[in-house]
Amino acid sequence: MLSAIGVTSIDELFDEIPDELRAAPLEGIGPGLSEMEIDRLMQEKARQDGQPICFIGAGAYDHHVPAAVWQIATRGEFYTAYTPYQAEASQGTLQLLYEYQTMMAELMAMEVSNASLYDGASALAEAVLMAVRANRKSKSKRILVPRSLHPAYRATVHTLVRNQGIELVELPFDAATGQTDLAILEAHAGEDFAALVIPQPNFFGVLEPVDEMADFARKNGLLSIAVVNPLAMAVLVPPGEWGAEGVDIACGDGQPLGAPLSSGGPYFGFLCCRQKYVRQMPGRLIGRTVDLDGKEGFTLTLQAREQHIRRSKATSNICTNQGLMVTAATIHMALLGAEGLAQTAAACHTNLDRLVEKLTNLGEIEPRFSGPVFHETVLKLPMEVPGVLRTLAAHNILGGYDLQQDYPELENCLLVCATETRTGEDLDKYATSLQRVLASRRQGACATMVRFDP
Amino acid sequence: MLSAIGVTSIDELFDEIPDELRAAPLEGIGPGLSEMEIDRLMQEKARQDGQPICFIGAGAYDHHVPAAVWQIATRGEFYTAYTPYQAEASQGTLQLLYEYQTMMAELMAMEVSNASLYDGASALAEAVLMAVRANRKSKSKRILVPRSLHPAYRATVHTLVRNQGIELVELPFDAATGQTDLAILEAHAGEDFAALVIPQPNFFGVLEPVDEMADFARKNGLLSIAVVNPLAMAVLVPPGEWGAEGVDIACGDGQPLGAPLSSGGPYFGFLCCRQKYVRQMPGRLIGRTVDLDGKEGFTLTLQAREQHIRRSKATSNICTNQGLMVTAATIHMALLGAEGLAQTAAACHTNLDRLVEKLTNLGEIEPRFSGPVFHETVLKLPMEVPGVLRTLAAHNILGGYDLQQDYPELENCLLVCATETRTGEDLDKYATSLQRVLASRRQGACATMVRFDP
Amino acid sequence: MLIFQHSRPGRRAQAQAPKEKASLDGIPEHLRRRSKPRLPEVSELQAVRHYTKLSQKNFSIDTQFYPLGSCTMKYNPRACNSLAALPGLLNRHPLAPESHSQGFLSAMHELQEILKEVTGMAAVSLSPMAGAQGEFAGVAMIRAYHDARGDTGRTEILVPDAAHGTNPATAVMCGYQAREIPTLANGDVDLEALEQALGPQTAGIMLTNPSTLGVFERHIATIAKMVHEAGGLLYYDGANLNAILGRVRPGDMGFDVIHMNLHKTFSTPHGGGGPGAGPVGVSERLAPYLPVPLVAFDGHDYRFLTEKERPETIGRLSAFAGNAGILLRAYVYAKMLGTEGMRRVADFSTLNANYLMKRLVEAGFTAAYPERRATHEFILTLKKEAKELGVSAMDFAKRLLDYDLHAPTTYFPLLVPECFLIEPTETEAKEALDAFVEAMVKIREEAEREPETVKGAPWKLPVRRLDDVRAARELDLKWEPAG
Amino acid sequence: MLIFQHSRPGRRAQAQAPKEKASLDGIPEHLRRRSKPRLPEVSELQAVRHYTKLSQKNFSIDTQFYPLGSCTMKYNPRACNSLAALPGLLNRHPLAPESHSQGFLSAMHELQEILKEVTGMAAVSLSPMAGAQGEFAGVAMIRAYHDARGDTGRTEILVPDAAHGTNPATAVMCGYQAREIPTLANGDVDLEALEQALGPQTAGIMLTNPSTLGVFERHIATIAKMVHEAGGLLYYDGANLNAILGRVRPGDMGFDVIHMNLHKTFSTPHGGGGPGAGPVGVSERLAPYLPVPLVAFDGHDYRFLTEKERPETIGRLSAFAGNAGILLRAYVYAKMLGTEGMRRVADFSTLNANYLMKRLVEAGFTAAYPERRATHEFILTLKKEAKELGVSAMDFAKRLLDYDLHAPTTYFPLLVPECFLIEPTETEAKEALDAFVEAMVKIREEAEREPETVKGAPWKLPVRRLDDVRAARELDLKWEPAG
Ligand SMILES: Cc1ncc(COP(=O)(O)O)c(C=O)c1O
Ligand SMILES: Cc1ncc(COP(=O)(O)O)c(C=O)c1O
Repeated sequence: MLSAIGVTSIDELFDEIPDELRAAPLEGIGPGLSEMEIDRLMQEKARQDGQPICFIGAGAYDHHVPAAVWQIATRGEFYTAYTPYQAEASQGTLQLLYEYQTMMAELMAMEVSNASLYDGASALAEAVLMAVRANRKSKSKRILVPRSLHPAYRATVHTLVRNQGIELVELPFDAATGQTDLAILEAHAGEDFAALVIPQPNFFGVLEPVDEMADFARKNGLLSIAVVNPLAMAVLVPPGEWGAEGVDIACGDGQPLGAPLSSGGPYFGFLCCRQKYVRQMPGRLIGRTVDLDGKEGFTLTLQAREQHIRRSKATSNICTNQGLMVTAATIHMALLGAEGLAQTAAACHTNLDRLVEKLTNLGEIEPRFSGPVFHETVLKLPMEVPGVLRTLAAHNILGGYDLQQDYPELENCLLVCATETRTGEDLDKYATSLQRVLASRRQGACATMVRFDP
Repeated sequence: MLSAIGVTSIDELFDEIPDELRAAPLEGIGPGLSEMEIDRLMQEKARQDGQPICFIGAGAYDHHVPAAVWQIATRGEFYTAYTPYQAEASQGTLQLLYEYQTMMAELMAMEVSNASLYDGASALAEAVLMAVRANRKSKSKRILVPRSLHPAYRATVHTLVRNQGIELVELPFDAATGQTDLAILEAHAGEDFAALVIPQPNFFGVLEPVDEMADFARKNGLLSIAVVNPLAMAVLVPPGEWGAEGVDIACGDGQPLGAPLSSGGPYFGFLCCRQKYVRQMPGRLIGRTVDLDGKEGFTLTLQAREQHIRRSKATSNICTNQGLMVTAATIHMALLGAEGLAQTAAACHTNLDRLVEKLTNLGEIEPRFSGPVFHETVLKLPMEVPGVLRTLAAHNILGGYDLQQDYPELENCLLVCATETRTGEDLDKYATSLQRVLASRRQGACATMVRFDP
Repeated sequence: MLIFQHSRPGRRAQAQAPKEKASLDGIPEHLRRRSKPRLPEVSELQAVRHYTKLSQKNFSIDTQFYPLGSCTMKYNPRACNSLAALPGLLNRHPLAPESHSQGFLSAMHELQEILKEVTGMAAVSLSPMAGAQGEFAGVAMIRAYHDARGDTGRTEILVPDAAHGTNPATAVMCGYQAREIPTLANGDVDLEALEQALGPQTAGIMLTNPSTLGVFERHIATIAKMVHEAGGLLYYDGANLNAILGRVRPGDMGFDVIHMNLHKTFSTPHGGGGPGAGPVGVSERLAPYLPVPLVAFDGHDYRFLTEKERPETIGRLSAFAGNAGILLRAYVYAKMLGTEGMRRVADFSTLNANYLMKRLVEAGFTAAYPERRATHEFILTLKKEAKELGVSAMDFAKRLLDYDLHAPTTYFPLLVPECFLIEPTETEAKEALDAFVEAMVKIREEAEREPETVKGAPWKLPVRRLDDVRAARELDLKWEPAG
Repeated sequence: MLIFQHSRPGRRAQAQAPKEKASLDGIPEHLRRRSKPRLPEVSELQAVRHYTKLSQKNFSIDTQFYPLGSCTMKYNPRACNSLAALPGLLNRHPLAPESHSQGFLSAMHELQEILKEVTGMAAVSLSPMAGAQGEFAGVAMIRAYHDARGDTGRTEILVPDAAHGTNPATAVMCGYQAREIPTLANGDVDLEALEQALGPQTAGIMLTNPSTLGVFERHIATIAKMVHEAGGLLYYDGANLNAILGRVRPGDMGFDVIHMNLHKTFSTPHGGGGPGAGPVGVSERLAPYLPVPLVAFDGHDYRFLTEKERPETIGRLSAFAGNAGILLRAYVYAKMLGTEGMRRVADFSTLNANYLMKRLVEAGFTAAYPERRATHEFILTLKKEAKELGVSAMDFAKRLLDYDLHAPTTYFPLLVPECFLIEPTETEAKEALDAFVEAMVKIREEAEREPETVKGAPWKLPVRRLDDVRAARELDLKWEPAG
């Protein structure tokens, strides 16, 4: 090949690189490993992290994923294809994405869905940017955001929108119910905001008064943005039906639909909206059309919204999205159907009920909020949470999420979740261990940082 | 559908079954589990069996299998296809099998390979039956079988051939070298036998004098049947080159070519032979041919040897074989190539050398045989093997195979193996644990049945 | 293009060989390989691409309706594959001690129990590696039984003319002669002929019920009585149990021994030809002869029983314990079915077969046994089409492929002319059955209008009809480099 | 056929829902869903068959040569997938405590170190979820840097006209104006135009080197000097590092911040559009602003650093720690490469591109920068063919599909007319490159002889050329049941 090119060494091919810039060998990396060696290394790392029994939710949920989902999603033709720029050579991915858009719009009861964004938090940021662009009635760049929204979502949105001068205004929650305080919301009536964010359930697992909130937005010229758990929408009223006319934009994280926990990603963000806002949407859209013979086919459409065509005037800079996760989610939804999703959601909910019963039966623990919850809830412990969690971890139980780190006002509050994959045995184990922890901590034993020994 | 059929209930479809034969409900089975439930159950069972460090070989070897092998072999199109009866709709499987036949013939240096039999032991039985049919020079149904051949292979052959009046005559091994005793073999010269079986390596890991044995067979009118480890053939002289003219039939177990240990199966048996015996072969054969347009294609051929055509006159009753395992083996061989297989074989051999050195350095342990070995060897311990193995198992080490159970004459003898997947650390752990076991057992500690606690 | 044609000297998949230095110390020169085998030398990408593309040339259950009679091409649940491949199970050495085997052995023991329950037999051995090996084990046990009683004059195994080829072949492998029993026009065994065939030379009979004619043998009780009275034993070829699970049990029908194809009824994958698993079940009197190993449970621990504990065994059939990984898949499947699911298999496989038969008959095709219920499968005879239109069952079969439907089993059983043995299985939806009927009707129309379209089929597959005669005459069984 | 068209009321995949009784106790009626979403109701077989068959309609690296410039479609080692999916890693909750995270965190930490080494930057954050988000993070850090110094008058980001669309779009998302800088006919940046554009309003410049024109910007040192002197910072779009790994490092070229597309250079799968991972690396002065979380190691334990420990951070970009599973794949890949492998990537990607360019030029095609070395990619301009034969780059692209080859990137960069941006990648064999040349030559012959064959292409794919105009005009973005 070198002689065909007309050079005598590979080095010659790099002769346009100025000498003084040439890199020294990359010593820090070490010799390449064979597949067998890296296999061993990764096995070792996986073993180190153990397989604790997990009662943390907080935005990522341990659901059963049918074996078929990933066996198909990792088929080379899905796994190693690029973004479907050549539509004719990508009908598999394109049709699947069109099916996904249909399913997601159905689940949300919305008119249109895009083909994914990065994750739930960044999808919300895109929704906020979109709302600011789309809201013709408002000149404001201010957004009403409940404090009950996932703190990491609030932080992410802040990072992603502040450079465009957008401001997030916090809506407090009612200390008793855990729901957004409607009285305070109402007090904002008449002020100029671009949008209102409505989480369902909120970070505490509490169900928000979504009808009232959506109606408030509509009446006051704000666009409404729902942020929801998609699995919950199998049993809860979907955003498209909130209030009198539904919300304008719905988004969230698709993780509960087939994505393994995987340390937080890859998941995928979904985004739905009213048809009339479709040209303001970020991300890819797949449309059904026909070929030269009039045969049905699928293609990327409305690309003029996107950076590769519109460049600095695009609706977003997003290019690569989370296609493979959407592939999995689509297969997942097809396998479970509406019925299966609803059953799963109900099973999670029931499991949480059981757990709460077991834990409150210990006598010293109480639900913190009175609002109705779905699938996740806040418990008030009789002592500081971090120490309890550490000791539970030493028993290989991840007991939940310490809320006080984000909400100083929620002293000794623990956010717990029990998905359908937690067994009765798991719940018992949690209750028994917690009982022991409470007892021993009452006796003043002191918790130290435990190193889990797998 | 019922009304289309013209019945009113499913029960009616079973009305030809006499009443008195109708089964009561199958109470013993229990309610069906969801995928999530069976998932938990199997996880639990898998956990129970742990992941010990394994130094057992004895016919099944823990090799690294490239990740690509099974990701491709389990693609639905390979995994869920039937035997390629409709050739035009099975070119994937058929071409792969043709490639497999080529690779296997190359590895064995033989003229023809079939498309697989069940496993190595039953393949040998088929080879014996084939030899009896094919050997026109001999009227005998007696077969010479070295005692150094895998005991389970001898037992399997016995089961499968004895009803046809075939008799296995044992050839003893030399107590010093562990090789088949050539003097005793020579003493059989002139007697009528149908075939001689030649293992390489033999059950002890010892290399047999294959040239002499093959030549003995040829000179005395016996067909020669090689039973080999296919990975070993990447570095050892292959059966097609033994003696002056190579062997007549070569067979063995394909497990080292991509099959996980999996409790003993599925593996696959391979069988190669001289072209002139091809019509006596059991099992499927794939041939290259052309289609109506003269285009290359592949199809099952010489089916007249098989039960579905020839019925009671078939060369064997085999129908379903081990196709999927052959699929994996073919991909495995393509990925490793001759060079990769040879490197793997050498790495195993070197690992064994290191292990033997470490163990003999303990002072009380010696190699039992003086013959050259490949990749597996027999050690003599200063005490009874079963107790030692039990204690090692409690340390999560499977220390080898107790030879005395099959060879009473090999007192305190242990068959050990260390494949390329055992690390230096693994070897050290074995040596250290064994040292402790030896020391404590010298002090008379008594071994009890340990239940491994994962 | 063959993988060998992608090969270039020195090319290789870098990551796929151990990196450590290794040598062949101690191995004498004359035993070392002198020339490298001509295996392909390709990159990992080339191998992956080659075999991925090859796979796409296959029909399979995962891609096509596959109504191959007697082969039971039903859906293979994906979980069976992934759960059998859990590391603790996948990496278990066959000779691992019981301390490290309780998980695996407990699954095997429970599978034995489940198979006893569904077949109504007294004991089960899981070791046969496919149906044919199960048959071998079964007939070998029949022989062992007679031998143990000193009843050595029995030299014949009776086999209906419709039987699967493995049955007579097995009889011969066990040292018996196979004697054919004819079938009546209604699909039942000819009892008179049976009567005449029975005698002191009869070791036993091999039957399958439902038979390979797709009908239930109604006189099975009578047959059992007749054979037993003649001193013979009854062998049940349980390759396809779909139609009877939870409905009728071979043990209750009077059979002494049975094999089951777990790769059919219990939905383990066929893998383009295998592996399978062919456990055998027996009545009390044959139990001592079961092939080893068996799995026993003493209330605490599970363990293998081998030749030592089972001195009368016919012996072992494989080096270890059979196709364990396949048995695990069947176990997972059986557990997912449970009692109700077993019955559903029978109900839906029978429903689908009867529906498809009815629709085909209504569409003008000829059922071989029109008076009979279909079981899990049924037979169409295309002799009318062959005669009137000049297109054979083979032509229909090849043309079906163009319609993206796998062909049914053709020309088996041999006694039915131009036959299609059709088994839709319980996992197919009604629409798949309807699509099949529609394709059959269209092909018949094509045969009337443009017969060459049918006779020249397939047209849309990777190759057109292949020259089998040339394949057998000019044997080309392996690739050789040109020149 | 859409999955919805397989759906029948009440049908379902039995095994795929929890069996236990569950209720929605405590959830008020008015919050409960009233009508079921119209998701498909299909059996597991139907879903598996449908999506398996759909997958077969895709081109992919595993099945085709895919020389899509700038997209780096190289082989994704299969081990990366299976090792990232080991249970301990796959099931790790993102908020698991450090006690249960040392395995994962240690891999992430080492990946940070590896990326520092290959880019020559002082610190790395792994959190951006794709290239564009990495760009966002990078430009946001540039902004944070200026802001922290009170240097708030900088409103412009300079971007070469050949830049990827994400660059100007990113600048705008960060509140900047994007200003274009022209490229010279030789592919280098127009230094005079740059000089004119620079000023106190300049926040920075976004470059990629090798540029998306497939050439190495030779005056990078000068550019760095100019921009720095104007008070601006240099952003390196490291989407494609293939050509420079181990050869030259962005840090050494004077860049202040870089993002890398691990789904390109580090071979994580593209999955039909993602997910990716776009870590950012920075020089010392931008380090305080890196997005969180970061992974720190204190000699004993690994742990996450968040807003608390990193008060000057631009913040977080996702709810958790980015596309962790993709990062694990990249880690596995990097470890398999090692020092030598990194260099091999540069060598072979460059060799393949130069070979392919040379052969195409010899075959009569026109390179856009014929005097220049190709890097990992190069540009062909088909304007001569368009003019003389009337077939566009798009026609060539579509016709290539019929030859079972994926098309190169077309019409990007926009400044080259009728362009093909061709990136063969380092994992393709010479024969694949030769096959591409051969197909291009044949297509040109077809264009001469029978242009309709080329203009009407593709012919052999699941669909022919699609009507994009109609797709945009008659928007059909989701399926609705007929009626
Ligand atoms: C009726 C019948 N009996 C026996 C067999 C043989 O089973 P196997 O192929 O597993 O050896 C089959 C399968 O082909 C069969 O259908
Ligand atoms: C040069 C260049 N920059 C930026 C990007 C954007 O990266 P991503 O698609 O990961 O957001 C790409 C990829 O398409 C690219 O090729």
